[in-house]
Order: sequence, then structure tokens, then C-alpha cells
Amino acid sequence: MSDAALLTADAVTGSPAGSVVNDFSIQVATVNGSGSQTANTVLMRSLFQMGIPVSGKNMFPSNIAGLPTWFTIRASKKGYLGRRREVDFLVAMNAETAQEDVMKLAPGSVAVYDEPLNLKSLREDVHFYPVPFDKIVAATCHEAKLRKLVKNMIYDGVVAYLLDIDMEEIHKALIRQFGKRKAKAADLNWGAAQAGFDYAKSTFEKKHPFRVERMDATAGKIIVDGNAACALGALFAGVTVVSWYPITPSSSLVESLIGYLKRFRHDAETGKATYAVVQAEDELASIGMALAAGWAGARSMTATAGPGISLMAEFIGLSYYAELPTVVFDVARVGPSTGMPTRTQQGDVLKNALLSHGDTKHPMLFPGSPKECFDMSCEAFNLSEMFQTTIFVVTDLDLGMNTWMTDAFEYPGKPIARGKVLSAEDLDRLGGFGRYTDVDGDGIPYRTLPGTANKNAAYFTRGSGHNAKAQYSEREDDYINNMDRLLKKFNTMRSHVPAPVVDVHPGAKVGIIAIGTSDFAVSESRDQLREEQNLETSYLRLRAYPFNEQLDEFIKGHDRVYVVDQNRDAQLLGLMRLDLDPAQTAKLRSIRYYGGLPLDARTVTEEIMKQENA
Amino acid sequence: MSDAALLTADAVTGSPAGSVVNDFSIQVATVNGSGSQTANTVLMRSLFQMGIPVSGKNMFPSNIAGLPTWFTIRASKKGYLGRRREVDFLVAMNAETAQEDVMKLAPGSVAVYDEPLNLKSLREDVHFYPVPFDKIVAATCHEAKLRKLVKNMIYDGVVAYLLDIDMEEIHKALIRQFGKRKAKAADLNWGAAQAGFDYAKSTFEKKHPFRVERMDATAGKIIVDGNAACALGALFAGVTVVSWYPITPSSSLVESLIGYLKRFRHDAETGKATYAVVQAEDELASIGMALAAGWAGARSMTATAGPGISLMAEFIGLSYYAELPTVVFDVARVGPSTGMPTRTQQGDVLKNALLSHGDTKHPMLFPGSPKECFDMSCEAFNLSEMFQTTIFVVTDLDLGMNTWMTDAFEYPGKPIARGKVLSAEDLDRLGGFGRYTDVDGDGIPYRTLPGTANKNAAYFTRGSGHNAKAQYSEREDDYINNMDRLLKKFNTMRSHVPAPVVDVHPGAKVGIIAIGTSDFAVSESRDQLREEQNLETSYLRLRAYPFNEQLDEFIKGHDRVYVVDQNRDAQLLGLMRLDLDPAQTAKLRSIRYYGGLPLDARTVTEEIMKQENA
Amino acid sequence: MSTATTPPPPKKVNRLGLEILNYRGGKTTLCAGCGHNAISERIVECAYELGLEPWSVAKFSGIGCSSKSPAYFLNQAHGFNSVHGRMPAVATGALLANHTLTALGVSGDGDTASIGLGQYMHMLRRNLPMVYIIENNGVYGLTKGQFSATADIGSTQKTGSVNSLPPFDCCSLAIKWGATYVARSFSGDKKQLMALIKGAISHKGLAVLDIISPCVTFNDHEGSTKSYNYVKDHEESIHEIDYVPYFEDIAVDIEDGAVQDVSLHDGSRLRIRKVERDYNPFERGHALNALDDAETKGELLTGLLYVHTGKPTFIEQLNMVDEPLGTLPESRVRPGKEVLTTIMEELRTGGAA
Amino acid sequence: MSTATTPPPPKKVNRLGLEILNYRGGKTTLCAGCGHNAISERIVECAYELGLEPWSVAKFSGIGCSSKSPAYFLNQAHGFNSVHGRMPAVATGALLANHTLTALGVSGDGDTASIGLGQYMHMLRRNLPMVYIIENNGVYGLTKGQFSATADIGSTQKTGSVNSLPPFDCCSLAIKWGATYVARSFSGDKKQLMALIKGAISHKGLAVLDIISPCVTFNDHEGSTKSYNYVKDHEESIHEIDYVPYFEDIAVDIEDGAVQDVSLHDGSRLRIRKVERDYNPFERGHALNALDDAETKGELLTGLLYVHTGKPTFIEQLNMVDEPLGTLPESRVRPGKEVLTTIMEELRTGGAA
Ligand SMILES: Cc1ncc(C[n+]2csc(CCOP(=O)(O)OP(=O)(O)O)c2C)c(N)n1
Ligand SMILES: Cc1ncc(C[n+]2csc(CCOP(=O)(O)OP(=O)(O)O)c2C)c(N)n1
Ligand code: SF4
Ligand code: SF4
Ligand SMILES: [Mg+2]
Ligand SMILES: [Mg+2]
Repeated sequence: MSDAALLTADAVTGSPAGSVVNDFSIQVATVNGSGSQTANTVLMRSLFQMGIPVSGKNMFPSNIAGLPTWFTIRASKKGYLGRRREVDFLVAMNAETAQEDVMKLAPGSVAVYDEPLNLKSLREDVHFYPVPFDKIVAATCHEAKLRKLVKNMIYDGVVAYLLDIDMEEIHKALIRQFGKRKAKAADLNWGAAQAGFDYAKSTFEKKHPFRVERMDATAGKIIVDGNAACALGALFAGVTVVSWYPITPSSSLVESLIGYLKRFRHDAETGKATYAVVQAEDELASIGMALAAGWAGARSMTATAGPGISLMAEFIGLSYYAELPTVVFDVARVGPSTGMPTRTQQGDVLKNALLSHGDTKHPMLFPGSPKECFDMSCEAFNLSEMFQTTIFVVTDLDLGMNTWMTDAFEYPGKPIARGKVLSAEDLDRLGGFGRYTDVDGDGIPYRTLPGTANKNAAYFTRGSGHNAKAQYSEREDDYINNMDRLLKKFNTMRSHVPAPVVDVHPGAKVGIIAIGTSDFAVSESRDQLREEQNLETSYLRLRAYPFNEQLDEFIKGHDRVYVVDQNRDAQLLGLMRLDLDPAQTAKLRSIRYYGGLPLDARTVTEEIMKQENA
Repeated sequence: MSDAALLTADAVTGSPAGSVVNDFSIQVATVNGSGSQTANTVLMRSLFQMGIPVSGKNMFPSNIAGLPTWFTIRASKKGYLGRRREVDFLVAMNAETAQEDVMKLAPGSVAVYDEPLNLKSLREDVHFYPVPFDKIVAATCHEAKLRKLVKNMIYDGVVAYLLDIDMEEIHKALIRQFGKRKAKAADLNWGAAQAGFDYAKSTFEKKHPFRVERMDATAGKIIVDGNAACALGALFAGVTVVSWYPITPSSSLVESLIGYLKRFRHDAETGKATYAVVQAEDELASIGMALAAGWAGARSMTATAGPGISLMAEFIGLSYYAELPTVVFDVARVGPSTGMPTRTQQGDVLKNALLSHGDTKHPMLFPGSPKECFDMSCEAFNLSEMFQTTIFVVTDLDLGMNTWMTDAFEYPGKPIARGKVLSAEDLDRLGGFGRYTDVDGDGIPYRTLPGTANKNAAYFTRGSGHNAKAQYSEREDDYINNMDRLLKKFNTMRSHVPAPVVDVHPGAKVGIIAIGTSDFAVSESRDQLREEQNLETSYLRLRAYPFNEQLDEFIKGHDRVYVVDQNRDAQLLGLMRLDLDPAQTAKLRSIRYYGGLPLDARTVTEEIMKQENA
Repeated sequence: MSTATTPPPPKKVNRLGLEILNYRGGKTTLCAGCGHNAISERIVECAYELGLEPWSVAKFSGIGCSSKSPAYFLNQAHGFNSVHGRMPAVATGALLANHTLTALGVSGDGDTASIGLGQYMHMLRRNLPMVYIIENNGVYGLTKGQFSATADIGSTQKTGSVNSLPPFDCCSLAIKWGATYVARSFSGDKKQLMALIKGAISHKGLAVLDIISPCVTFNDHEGSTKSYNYVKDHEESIHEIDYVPYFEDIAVDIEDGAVQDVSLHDGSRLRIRKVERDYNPFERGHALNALDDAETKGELLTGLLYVHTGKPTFIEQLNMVDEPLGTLPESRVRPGKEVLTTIMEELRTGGAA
Repeated sequence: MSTATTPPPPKKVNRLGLEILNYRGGKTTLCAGCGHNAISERIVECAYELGLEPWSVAKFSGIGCSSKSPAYFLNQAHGFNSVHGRMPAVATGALLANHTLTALGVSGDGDTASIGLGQYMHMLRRNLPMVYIIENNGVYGLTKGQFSATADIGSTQKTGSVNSLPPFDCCSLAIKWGATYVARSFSGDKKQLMALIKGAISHKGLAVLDIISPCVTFNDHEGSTKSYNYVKDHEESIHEIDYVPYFEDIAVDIEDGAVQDVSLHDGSRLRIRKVERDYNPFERGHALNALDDAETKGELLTGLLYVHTGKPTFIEQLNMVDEPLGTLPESRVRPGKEVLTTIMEELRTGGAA
């Protein structure tokens, strides 16, 4: 900690030596509905503007207002964006949780708090900075009813002082937040921030080690949540039909998509829409609409979470068997059942793959960052039309609803791929077609769209038994041939879905496999393992199901392979056990976390070491 | 074949030497809705009455009238009840399929046919017996409009003559079919049967090898379909609430249950019902009613098939997480989607086990005979209340809708088990309880029923996060503890569900594992393997999920273990891969049939030998 | 004379020069005498006489004997036999992708009023532009005759068991909750059915046709209120109705006041001739009360129960471009590079647009 | 004098000797000012004043802010917070198992009229004996304010977007399709709400209460037709209504004709006093038309819209034994050995019974 602190009288113990720069997490504990969001965003943005890698996580309850909420901003000069278990810098605004929040702090950490809460006495090994928020706000904001709103901005000023955050950056972030139209509100908030800064400056002596310094690690980066990134992917994929039913944590995906569609997808002259969005009556309807839209030629999608997935089971079985394209975004939350709607989990991985009765297999994409949310969402529409089936884009609440620093998105490099669709002209040439005939030997049949002006265009779509010409059939051979072709089609997908990202460390005996948000924890954990345990590891991040042979080779190439699952039943590992040779899966070990919080590196490291030392 | 035949002029070739007694299958090809059912049942019953093991299979289309239907009766002195690929004795009544049916016959087999069909010319190596059905019926039945109904009975007489079936047994079976009340109809039919017999006697010279002889292999046996057997199991389990939605092939399970309930479950004095049956508006409603009835103390059930299972996914996830008891009968048909509603498959095994989003695991029972349908259905209600969750009783169309010879059912030996339910008195003693507390260390909590007159009885049931006291919780530790307890409860089940039936052949290197109707084919196949290939095999028939350690040991004890699946994706094998040590599953090999017909022994034998010789 | 020389008789064709066989479907697998088969035949004849381009039609259904029937008409139109009770969602989705399709749906009473009631109601609310035919036999035919939610109180099953729950009247629901063309008819009433189906096809908006279509196998017995005999005895047609297609230019001289014309979206007209009763199909409240009265009287009113032309459809409300969304070129659905640049800048700076 | 000697004030108790706290629930987690909280308080007061045995009640709900509220009243009653839109099935199942329970359900407008409409309609048809409360705010509160299917045409979201679809009126549906006690009220109208809830509990049959319950966070703004202000301005109570419990023996002397008594199953009575308008809650058609008129006038009618005592309930139709099925002893639910013997003989011989 800083010399200043060392010289002070009070007995702060256990704090790290020297000052800690650009490597800590700030937790703001408030009550939901109390409007702290702006203050938190501004704080996070100001760090980002100073070139420091940041990520922000909101841990909120499944109700609308009045319960405890924690917003955590992590600054990491190494660029770690995952959750950090330890809180270094607490801003305690919520009387209900203040004591517990303080007791949870590591020795040497910081607690800024609302003076009346009177927390100082709780611990001796924490740096306390009491702030009389109400007094300050009363002084700066004269309209009483606005005080509640600006009050939070005060702690931005206080924190800025205590961490050496440039107030100019706070101001800039604030102006941008409110935009031109809300200049008055911006001024009001800026006043509050300044008041906080001045109060801190005139009152506190910094005794803690944490501070920020300008870096240059955010160039070419943006800050966005995964749901908005998926929405943008859909926008640039040229999505035309969106049917949905609201459910946390997927609602904001569609709601931001609607915002973008309104801005960018209306015909210049006529003002008419090149899309349709329908809020359906439930998920049975939303998936039915999406699939039929795909059937009729639209690039269609829906977004949901666990309970919606269960309700979609019957229709998605139809999509597999009748070969109907659509994209289903599953922003996973904690199951089973209603579970914990505002907590995160990878709890649907195995379930999506096998969804619906009978023999079915469904492809999934696993974005590992907002950048990949954009790219893969865009690609998902190509895949759904190429393979004429439901493509799941599987993310989770952590990726979908939290705000991340990520690389700026690149404009799609290749044109839209619409798959094997026969036009009226094709049909004239061919004189007809067999809807479920494997012409090309890849298991993918040709289709026509309703409305195609050709007497040979029509075929009959059904979920009951059919032959290669789409005629009703109960024949043993027709059924088997069709099911075998569907399997072939699925295997064809292996080389078309996004390949895994593989980092093989020469000579490493230990491998790690993960998907989605586990990547943030695993990447950091690999450094911990190297630096703390000098254990070198290889890493394969799966980006899609079905798997390809790289997964096989990776497992073959290592003695022990840890599969990271954010669920109780090791669903990702299970999927490998189903699909891979037991000789390989025998090497797999399971790392599971299922408490509903974003996975952190320390948990992964500890789990791996426990099993390594066992 | 018989001497008589050998002496005849025509060139019947390839028929087996000597006469074939009590070992053949008779196939009657008609049109559905043409009322051949009585004639077929009477024929089958007459063989049964002669002490000969029989089974009957109806292969019918998924419509109501006018399409081809085949009813196959197998007589087997060795007691094989499974499907036999070869047809030995054809009764061709359907012009539409007659030619194809005849061409499919093995050399030396028999074809009785409606004279106008004129099939004789088709083949030289089949024994043809043309019968002018219309002439005969016209002569015997004077009411023209009744002729269509009795016409079929004529072939019973013809077949009786050709196979040496005792006409007295035909008569007896017929009388019983119609019962006292329909004496007139019985006489009419009896007349037709006799006319058929007389015509054959006076016209045909028997040239085929097939005939029957009295045996004593049906003592203590009954003939019943699996659905009726399940219904009886529920009846004697004391089922009180049945909610359902019709779907083939499960409808007849509930419909026969309704019949029995009406007869045997009304209060003697008041005439009031000790049960409630509700035809719900769909499967979302039927499962919701069943689960809530279980919650409120009823022994509840529903029955469905694949599409219904998919629709029940959300509620069954709730039943897992909130711990609600009910019994779900899944009479499986061919999936995915609507699939082939009148064909059989084991296509939901893996799907049921994992049904619904999030981490869920569901127990299943796999009856392998109507006798077991009765016993396990009865037990399923005990298990559902003991473990407070959904118990799947998984059968299939073959077991459920076909008619089987089986051991007579025995009255349940043990009293009904209602599980851990606390009464008002218990609560007075305990002064309260924690709904989700693991008091006994077996993972099974105690519950109370609504209406329990005690101020400490109430608790709040929800599908959202809860702690051991059933209070709402989003805490990491509460969630993990609860999910871990649910896992413990699932493991406790292993020793309570029906154990596998194991037949280890000393020194056998090859083992076979199967469930449900695969048993009929596997048992016969093991004899074929022994007799034709002198390959001795061991056999483990699973009767429930979760598995117990006997499965482990069985696999350990053999070099190669064949897992028989009546589905494309080896779902049973997959379930083992998920749950067992890969070191064991590495030994598993897959035998799959998924054409929709009942599995036959020959297919199993050929598949095993192909892999043995590979 | 030798037949060789006589020319073949001219083929009968419609205004598009298509023969009726261009409108036929596959061979039915339904029971002989099933009302559903008659309805399929009417659909074929209507499409032929109207001269629809077969490929401009899309057929939809749920699950049931009735829902199988789209396979038995219009083989040259795409068909979608979906899942039980969910035809409304499927038709909606297809129309979103291509609103130029003529959507023709066939469902059953179980498919619509039992499992499908929720979707049916939400479709009504949206006034989805399609023809929605309910082949209503009061039972689940395909699962062998259980009661559906349109079975009348007191009607008996073949097994003898009696229905004790009141029926849903799909017409009453349709009129009240948003359909704009609502008719009831009988599979056996060829003339009325033809006019009503043609009118439904010419109508812009949701046209619901509840057609009593007896199940000869499971619900045609004494005690059934959906049997041929019962319907013949209780049918009361509220008016005589004829369809005048726009392309047959007949002078509109309505001689007597008893005749009224309804002009439809495509210029065709329904000519309604008053019989005994005074029935006003243009007035919602009137129609609903008439249905109520009839129910208490045990009468089965048939005819065009309610019509409301010009009400905006769900598709119109969405303000889509004129071309089908499903086949818009990339240039119209993928925004340009500059758009992405703008958005990236917003996300980099956090600045609102 | 010293306070030590003064005796504690006597606790306030109801006829069962229970204090109000025996009827309270857990602390609400809903927004301060949410209409749902007011309704929970009314339920607590009604149960207390009626002297219900808390454990004789079973609470049901679906999913939503409204559906959370059963956790906030009657802690001594079992509660079942089920899945979204399926409360009717759950309540039905529980009543089949134990028809002696007083079933009290709380749902939302999204839970009932959007995803749950199908089950809601089928429950109406069954006249399931329960109290079904819809806390109607026109939006999905818990998912942050999207329109539900009861949102009025033209009403705006906080985001400004306008609803273009007509609303489902849950009362109109209930009256038409089988509920036997149908009322509409406002979470802010304490007196009316108390009478209607008590009456609903005393009623035998399905009692539907559609209670406008503003969402202060997402639907209390200008342009909303479910805001406190809008409701206050447009509410029209059709009559004054009081509840007279059977255990308070008040002479029934109806002095003026403007007062009418509805006697309920448990002997309690609802006393209805006419205000301006003539409203007849006993006549289905009248009630339905009144609701239609009000809708066109933009009025929000509150009060007991329809009541029909004595109609058989779903439970009565099932002719069950008097005791709850769920707790019948083995001796009454498992047939004896002789029954099995009979059946086995039938299956051995193939003989019909
Ligand atoms: C989800 C689901 N549940 C049940 C079934 C079984 N099923 C097939 S058709 C049908 C009812 C059909 O009745 P209706 O719609 O009236 O058609 P009908 O056969 O009478 O013409 C049922 C219950 C199914 N196919 N899918
Ligand atoms: C199957 C399913 N779909 C969606 C959701 C998300 N969800 C929770 S509550 C709700 C709507 C609640 O609206 P309403 O019934 O009006 O209750 P309110 O919150 O307005 O009181 C939705 C869509 C869910 N929980 N389950
Ligand atoms: S069963 Fe009934 S509805 Fe089905 S085809 Fe036969 S007659 Fe028609
Ligand atoms: S969001 Fe609306 S409905 Fe939900 S608790 Fe808050 S005010 Fe009530
Ligand atoms: Mg029907
Ligand atoms: Mg609401």
C-alpha cells in the first residue's frame, strides 16, 4: 500500500506492499431501481477512456425494485475480463447489505460508504471513507425530487479522487451518456460528481494502494453487452422475421434489435419496413412463427431462455424432421424450471443438443465474446438456411446482459448464403425435384419456397413419415433412408460450423476445454497455473456443436483434459461422452461450477490443482 | 413338408422337410376398418386354448379406415413371443397388397386367398388355397348388410382345417368373444366359420407342412395387451387422479383404465367414485393437473407418447425441482415429431431421462412384458410418492397395443407406500419442518399436504430458487446445497427401483443388454446364437433408470457387451455413456434397429455376428 | 366411320386455361363418407372456378383427420401439415415471410378448440389475413372418437358416455374477438359451401369457416349432435348466398330489397338473399345475439354470420415493404458498412445517437 | 402511576380467535406502490374477517410480479407458484385431489390472457370452483413492461410504442364461457374489493375477479389506460356492494327496491345497492352487452358484473366421494383379491364380463 497509508496511525493489516495500479475491482452495492446505472456506466467508461481494460457485471435480483444489487467494475492491465472473486474497492450505498458487504472484503481493501451507515467500527483492516451523500446532494441539487437520481453521481467523484481517475474523463463519459438532448441532466450530474470529488479531496487522506494510470489498451475496442452484439449480428445477417416472447435474460436481445431495425431497416423512399417483429402470445407461438417464416423463405429468429426452450421442444423436433430453418438464441439462466432468472449458467447445452422426443440432433454455436456474438449470430442465419434446420446460438446471462470491452465488429466479409433453394427457372430446367432427395451426397436436400410460380414447385411439409419425394410414408425403408440422410447432413455440418480455437502448448500434459463465458476464467486461470504452479496447459475452446476432429486430436494429444462446465451435470462433458470414442473420453475430467455467478479464474485454478494433486 | 405335398405334381420347392408343428406365423392381410379383428382374435385364442404359446401383432396404418392392415399370429412351441420376420401362412384378403404379400413369402409357405384375386399364377413354390369368400358368405348369411362382418370368420374355418385346429376351440373362443348378450351374432359367425371349414375340407388337399398339436404350455397364462396391463397396475396401485389427452398409442391405456375404474372403484353404498378422470385440453394441462394432484396427495398419473412428452417438458422440469410426484406412462411410437404414430420405437429413452432445460434427471421403469407392466405400474406410484418426483413408465406401441401371452398377475404383496408425509400430529410433535431439508441423509425431504390442519403445515412450492425451508432464495450456497441434495436423492433411488434381470453364462465373453420389448427378440436370438453359432452369451435386462452397480459388474465381467436399441441414436447406450465410467463403456457395442416394426430375433443375431466376425 | 378421325373432345378449362386436375390433390386416406372429403372437393372446385394460380396458395393444417386433408387438394400448392393445435402460429409465420400468399388453413374442432384454443384466439385478435376452415365433427376422429371442446352438452359418445361440458362456439368467438368474415356451414351443403369458400378467399382479413363435417365412423350415431341426420334436421340457413366473381361482369340490378350485395376486396361480390328471418351479418352484436338465441333454441344457423370488410389486417399493421420479405435481396436487408461504422462509434464512445 | 401494573391491551382476534398476523404473508418484494400489494392486503383482511382457517386455503399462481404475491399473504396456507400461464391446470389438479380446499389463485394479465388464454378458457368451461384473481396492469411487469393481451388499442408503452391490437376482456370471456361469479374492480377501491373478494370466497363455482392493478414502474404514465389516474377518471361502479357474512345475523329487511340481496353458498349474502344505472348482474346477455357498450364508451365498469349461483361445478360433475381422494385409505382405493381373480379369468378365457 502507499507510503501515506503506511505512515498513518490506524492498524491496517495484510494489505499488499506498494501501490496497485490498474488491477482491482470496484463493487457498488445499491438497491435496484435506485438509478445507479448511469453513475456506474460513467465510472466504467472513464476508466475505458483512460485506456484501461474494463468489464462490468451487474448482479441483480429477480424483481423490479427494492432489493440489493451489486455492480462490479473490474480494471485489469492484463486485460482479464472475467469475474474476480475478491472485491478491492467497495461503495456501500445499501443499508441492508452494507455490513455483510464489508465483512466479505479482503484485508487492505477500501470501503466508501454512506456516512449514516457507520461502518468504520466493523473492521480495522479496511480503509474506510465515509461520505455524507445526503448533505452533499442537498447542497448541489435544489430540486428535491431530482436528488435521488443525481445522488449516485457523487460517488463517481469520490472514487475518481481516491483512484486518481481524471475528472475530465468522468465529464466526457457523462456528456456522452446524456447526449445533447439531455444537457441539463448532464450538468446536474456533473455538479454532483464534482461535489463528490471536492468533498473527498478536502476530507480524505489516501491510505490505500489502489490507483489508476493511463494505458493504451483500449484502442479499437468497444463496450457492449452480448445481447446487443447478437442483435447486431442478426441485423447485418439481414434478419427479416423476428417472433419472440419476453423472458429474462433474452428480452434485451430482441429489444435492442428492434431499436436497430427501426433505425436502419426502413425503406428510404416509402419508409416501409424490410422486417417484421411479432411479440407472440408465448414460446409455442414464437417458435412456430419463426419456423414457418423460415419455411417460406425468411431469415427468421427467436430468442428465449430455459423455460422457453422447454416449450419449444415439440416444434424444434418438427424443424429437425421436416427440415425447417430458423435461429434460436438461448441466453441461458439458472435452471431447472424457473430457477434463478437473474443468475448465469450453462445449463441447456446438452438439452438443446437433444431437444424433443425421438432421435434428434441440433447444432449449436457458442460465442465466447461480444465480438463472436456478432460474427456467429450473423453466420447462424447462413447455417440455418444452408442446413435447413434450427441453429441454436447459445450464450448466457453473463455474456448477454453484462457489459464487456471487446474488439470492434467487422463488416461481414462474405455475402449472405441462402442454401439450396430452387427457383421457378431451376424447376423448368429440372422438370421437378425430390424435396428430401440427397442429390449432392452431403445429406442436404433442395427445397422450394411457397409462391414459386411453377407447377412443379410445390411439395408437402409434414412431421409424419415421408419419403424422398415428401410423400406420406409408413414404409420401413423410407423411414430408415430418411433418418440416415439426416444423420449424414448432421455430419456434413461438422466442417461448416465455426472451428474450435486451439492453443496447444508444446509438451503440455494437461489440456483444458471450455465454451462461451468460461473462456474469460480459463484464460486467466491458465496464467495463474503457469505463474503460481508453473503448470503449462493447452486450451481448446469449442465454438460449435457438432464437434470436429480437432477435438479428438486435442484430447489424444494430452494426458489429462479438464472440461469446464458451468452446470451441475457436466453437460458439455456429457455431450462429448455421447459423441466421442470412450477411449478418448476416459481422459476427460470435469470442472464444474453451478452457483449462478459468473465463473472466476480462481475457482478453475483451485479445481484443477485439486485434481492434479489428487 | 407333408408326404401328401411331396406326392403332389406341382413343383413346390425349398420347403422344409417333414411337418412343422406349433412353430409358424400366420399373417392375415386385410383393410383397416373391415372388422377382421374378431376373426383374428378367435383364431389366436383357439391356438391358446389348445395350450400353444401365441402372440398377436397388428400392423396398422395411421388412419381410421381403408388402408392395408396386417395381423400376424405367431405360434411357437418354444414360447417365443417376439416378431418373426418370415410369414409361413398368409391369408390374403386385401386386393391392394395381395401380390406384394405373396411375393414376400418364403418358399414352401402357404397362401389362402380370396379367389377373385387370382394369385396362384404368381409363384410356383407356394401352396395356394383359393377361397370364394363372397359365394360362401352369401350362402350362409342371408342379411346382406351383415355379410361384410361375418365374411372374415370364414377364413378362421379354412385355416382351422388347414392347420388341424380343433373347431370346438374356435367355437369356444367365439362364444366367449361375443358373450351371452350377443348370442345371435355368435351363431352367425359360427355358421360362417363352419362353412369355411366345410368348404376347405371338401375342396383342399393339404400339401403344406404346417399344423398344430395340443400342448400344455399356456396353463396359468392370460392374453392381454400392455396398455391394459398398465391400466390394471394403476387400478391396484389405487390411482386416484388421472388426467390425460388422447394420443396413439397411449389412448387405450387410459380408456381401459376408465373401464376398470367404472367397474371396480365406485363406493358400494353411495355409488360415488374413489377416483377422478379428466380429459384435459392438451398435454400441458394434463401434466399440470397430474403434478398438482400429486402435490395435494393424490396418486396421480397421465399417459402419452412422444409429442406429449415434448409438451410436458416445462412442467416435468418443475416436478424435478419443486419435487412433485406423479406417474407418466410413455407408450413410445416412432419419432421424431409426429413420426409414424402406428409404428413402434424406443425413441424417448434418453429424452425422458434428461427432459426439460437445466440440470434434471428423471427415473424410468422399463417393463419387459405385460406381467411387468402390471407390477411396475403398480410400483411406480409407490416410487413417485417415496421420491416425490415424476416416474416414467416407458413402454412402446409393440408392448402396449399388441396382444401377448403372459403370466397371470399376482395381487400386490406389499401395502401402498405413501412416502414421507407429515401429519398434523407429526407437526405438533416436531413443531415445524423444513420442506427441503435432508433430515434422513438420503436426500429425500419431508412434505405436508395442503389442508393439513396445523399452523406449521404450510410451505410455499415454487420452481424458482429456494432454500431448505422452501423460502425464496437467490443465494449461491442455497442453490448448490439444494441441487446437491437432489443428486443425492437420485442416487438413493438406485437401490429402490427394480433391479436388472441378469443371466450370466459362466465363461461367456459376450454380454447383451436390452430393455423392454427388445427382450423378446434377444431371448430368442440367444438361442439362435447358441444353436446356430454355438456362441454362448450372458444377458442383462435393465428394468429401470437410474442404473445400479449390477450393470457395472456385468460389463466388467464380459469382453464385449452388445446394447440393443430400438432407435437410431443408440439412446440406451448413450445413457450408459453419460453415467458410467468410460473404461466400461469402451466395451459397449451398439445393436440398433429403427424401422418401426417390432424387433425380431434374426436381426439381433445377424447384427451380433456381423460385429463378432468383423 | 372410323373413330380415328374424330377429334378429341375439347378439355374443360378455367380462365387460366387450367383443367380441374391441376387443382386436385392426392388420393384421400380418410374414411369413405367422411365430411372432410366433401369439403376437400369443394375447395378443389372453388379454386378451379376462381382460377387461382395453384402455386400462389399455401395450405396449412394442424394434426387430425381434418388436418390431413390439405394433402387431398391443390397438389400444386405448398402445404404445411404442422403440429397439433398450432396452425395459427405457422400460418402467421409464413405470411410474415410472404404476405402475397393466399393462405388456406384446415383444422379440426379438437385442433382448434381443445389444444389450439389459445393460438386460435390470438389469431382472431390479429385478424390474420387467411382462410381458416374448421372441419367440425365434435370429436377427435384420428384418435378414435373422444369428445372435443365443441361437443354439445348431453351429446353421447359411441361408447354411450355423455358430454357434460358446454361447447365452445368457434363462430361466436371469431365474431367477438376479431375475425372479419365468419361463416358456418355443413359439409353436405354444396351450394352454400361453394359461395362461402369463394367469398372467404376473396375477403381481405381473417375468414373463419366453421363447417359441420360429420365423422361417419365415430360420431354419426343417434345421440350425436354432429351426425348427418341431426345436422339436416337442425340446420337453419340464415339467407341464400351466391358468389359473383369480379371477372364475370354481371349488372348489379338488385330488383327487390330482399337482396343485398357484399363487395369484397378483389372486386367480387357476395349476393345475399333474405329468407324468412331478418339477419344482419354486418352488425357484430346482432350476430352474437342471434347465435346465442339459436343455441338456446337448439338451432344450427348456417350462412355468412358476420362480415366486416376494410378492417386493417395484421399484415397491414406491420407496414412491411410490398415485396415478400423472404425473397428481398441482400442489398435491401443488410445495412451498409457506414451503418456499422456509426454503431461502432456509438459503442466506442458510449454516445447516444 | 407505574406502567408495570397496567395490563397489556387485549389482542384483536377474529371469530376463530386468530389474530390478523396469522393471515399475513412474507415481506413483499414488489415495487412500492404496486397495485398488487394493495390486493394482497385486501386478501389478508378478508381472510381474517371471514375467519377462514388459514390451512384450509390453497394458494395458486403462475409466473409474474402478480404471481409472486401469494407469497405475501396467508403464510399458513399451502402455496403453489407454478409455471407461466398454467395456473388453471395446477388448481384443477389440486382440487381433484382435495376438493375440500378453498382454492385461491392470483394471476396476471400476461399470465392469463397471453400465454395462459387457452387454459383460462378451458377452466371457464369447467366452472372450476375457485377464486381466480387477475391482477391486471396491461403489461408484463416482471419482464419490464411489454404489452400484454389486455392492453387497450392505442395505449402507449413507456418507450412510446403504441399498441395496435384489441384487448381481451377477461370478464367478458368469463361471463360468456362459464364462470359463475364475475367481477371487475380496482386495486385502489378498498371497500368494493373487500366485498367482492369475500363474496367470491363464499361463492360455489368459478369466481373470476379482474382487478385493475397499476404497474407504477412500467405502466403508470400518460397514455397508459391502466394507470392510477386513468382508472380513477374512467371507473364506473355499476352498483354499491356490501358483504353480509352468514355468521353475522342481520335481519334482511330490504327497505327500498334499489337494494337486492344475493345469497351465497355458505349462507352469506351480497347486498347490492343500485346507483344511477340499471344493471342486472343475473342476466348473462345483459352483462355482456353492458360490457360492450362500456368499451365503446371508454368506460371501465366495476362491481359484480355477473353472478349465477347453483350451477353445478366441475367437481360436482365428477361425482367423487365426499372425502378428499388424496387421503383415502388403501382399503378404499385398492380393489380386493377377488377383483383381480375375476379380471384374470376374463383375460384367460377372453370372455367378456
Ligand atoms: C401433441 C399431440 N397430442 C395429441 C396428439 C394425438 N392426436 C392426433 S389428432 C388428435 C385430435 C384430432 O381431432 P380434430 O382436430 O377434431 O380432428 P379430426 O380427426 O376430428 O378431424 C389428437 C388428440 C397429437 N398428434 N399431438
Ligand atoms: C415460459 C415462460 N416464458 C416467459 C417467462 C418470462 N416472464 C416472466 S413473468 C412474464 C409476464 C408476466 O406478466 P403478467 O402475468 O401480466 O404479470 P405482472 O408481472 O404484470 O404482474 C413473463 C413473460 C417465463 N417466466 N416463462
Ligand atoms: S375417423 Fe371420422 S373424421 Fe376421421 S376420416 Fe374417418 S370419418 Fe373422417
Ligand atoms: S414492476 Fe410493476 S407489476 Fe411488477 S412489482 Fe413493480 S409495479 Fe408491480
Ligand atoms: Mg374433430
Ligand atoms: Mg401484468
